Amino acid sequence: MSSSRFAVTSDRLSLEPLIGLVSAPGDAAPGRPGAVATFLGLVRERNLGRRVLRLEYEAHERLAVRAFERIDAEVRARWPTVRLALHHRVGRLEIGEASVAIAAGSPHRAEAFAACRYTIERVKQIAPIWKHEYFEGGDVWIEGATADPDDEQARQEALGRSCA
Amino acid sequence: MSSSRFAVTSDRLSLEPLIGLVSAPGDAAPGRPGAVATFLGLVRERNLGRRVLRLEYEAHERLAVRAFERIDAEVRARWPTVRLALHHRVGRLEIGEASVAIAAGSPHRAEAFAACRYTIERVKQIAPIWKHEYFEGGDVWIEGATADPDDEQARQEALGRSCA
Amino acid sequence: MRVTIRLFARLRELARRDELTREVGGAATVADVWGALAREFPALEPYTRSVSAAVNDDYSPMTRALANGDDVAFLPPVSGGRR
Amino acid sequence: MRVTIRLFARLRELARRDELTREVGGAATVADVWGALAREFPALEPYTRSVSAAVNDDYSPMTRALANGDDVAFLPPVSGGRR
Repeated sequence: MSSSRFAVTSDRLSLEPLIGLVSAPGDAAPGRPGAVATFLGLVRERNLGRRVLRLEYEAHERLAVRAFERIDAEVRARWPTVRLALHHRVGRLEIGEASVAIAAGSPHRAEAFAACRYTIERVKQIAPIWKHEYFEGGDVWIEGATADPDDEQARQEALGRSCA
Repeated sequence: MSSSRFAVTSDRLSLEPLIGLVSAPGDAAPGRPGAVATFLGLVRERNLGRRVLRLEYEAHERLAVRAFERIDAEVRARWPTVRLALHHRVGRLEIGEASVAIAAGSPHRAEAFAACRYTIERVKQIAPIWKHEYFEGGDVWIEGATADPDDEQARQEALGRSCA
Repeated sequence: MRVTIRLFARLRELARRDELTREVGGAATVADVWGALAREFPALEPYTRSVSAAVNDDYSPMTRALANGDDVAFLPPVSGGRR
Repeated sequence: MRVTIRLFARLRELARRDELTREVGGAATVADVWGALAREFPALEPYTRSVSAAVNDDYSPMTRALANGDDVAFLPPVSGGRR
């Protein structure tokens, strides 16, 4: 488990260290948080009617960490009191395992929730990470939209979903 | 740490068991969740300009657990796929410790986030739990609004904040 | 008939007890019990407008008629932080 | 000049390699490198409209002019789940 706030790792993810990273005293954020919102994305056993056997995640790791740092900068610009941590797993994942873990700490809960939701939306939009689904009867790369961190419409969509 | 989904406890809170409780396979919810949103409320060292030394939480414990179960029923009525767990701590809490821990699991993230936010809003509104703040120079019971689970306006306010 | 009265948080501190038993009239409501309590402990009086009640571990309106042996809890406002 | 090309996920599978080095013209852009790559590996051609690029571990527009030794990564669409 990485001790960085932003990481891509083949280790199993755990929220506890992320919560520690966003609630440590004495860092740049104004005091300790009163609220921590977190998100875990888990491998589901069914997708689009298929029975999933496992997933394999592949990343452009250095670019992914930079994308996470970019998202962090977007979050701080919008919610200056929020401190964020985000780990994404790569490699082979079994059903029920976590692919992504996010923690957002803030003095008050409104900002923590909004920043956490915004972050997962942006990760889906711009993190260079791909999911290879192995299901009963075949396998497929899950591809959605072109990754473009400068797409302002996508960013506004993420902001809208964060209920900010 | 209680193994129930809804509990009032003087033990330190931890998210991991709650996450386990909302992502276990084979229960009533339709399959394993793909998303778990959580919330932790932490004791802040400052409140209203005062330096807080510690908090003491007191609860009507059986009524509190019933209030949690009522919130769970409200959540299931609105978001049938969500599975919820909620533990609240009582007794003496030091700065940085968690007073409340919530986990909401769901096939998709929108419902998990909304249910988690709704739950903390409702806890603040109707859980019979009181906070006694010991600060530098004195102490005070923190009292807000009258607890009334049938207050529909309050419920709509919680729903509005959950961005449902 | 007799009811058990339980007090929490600041109400408990103001009355200096967390539980008491009182004899009440046969048609007594929760509000009646509160009224008698506030006369016995005048420090509780300011909570008349904001107190909630639970009977036998369920929230209850103040108008509820009580039965012998009921457990009546009086609850001060909850913290209900608005943010 | 020479650039290193890195391919990910399905692009990597279609070209059957994750890294290659190619000689390109002095004024070559990212788009030029992709065009030459799609001619060399026709299976990549359908990605011309949806591919993203990164140069030296930063996202880059396709119009960017490359320098000798640049590391050019081509990225298929990300999963970007809408829910």
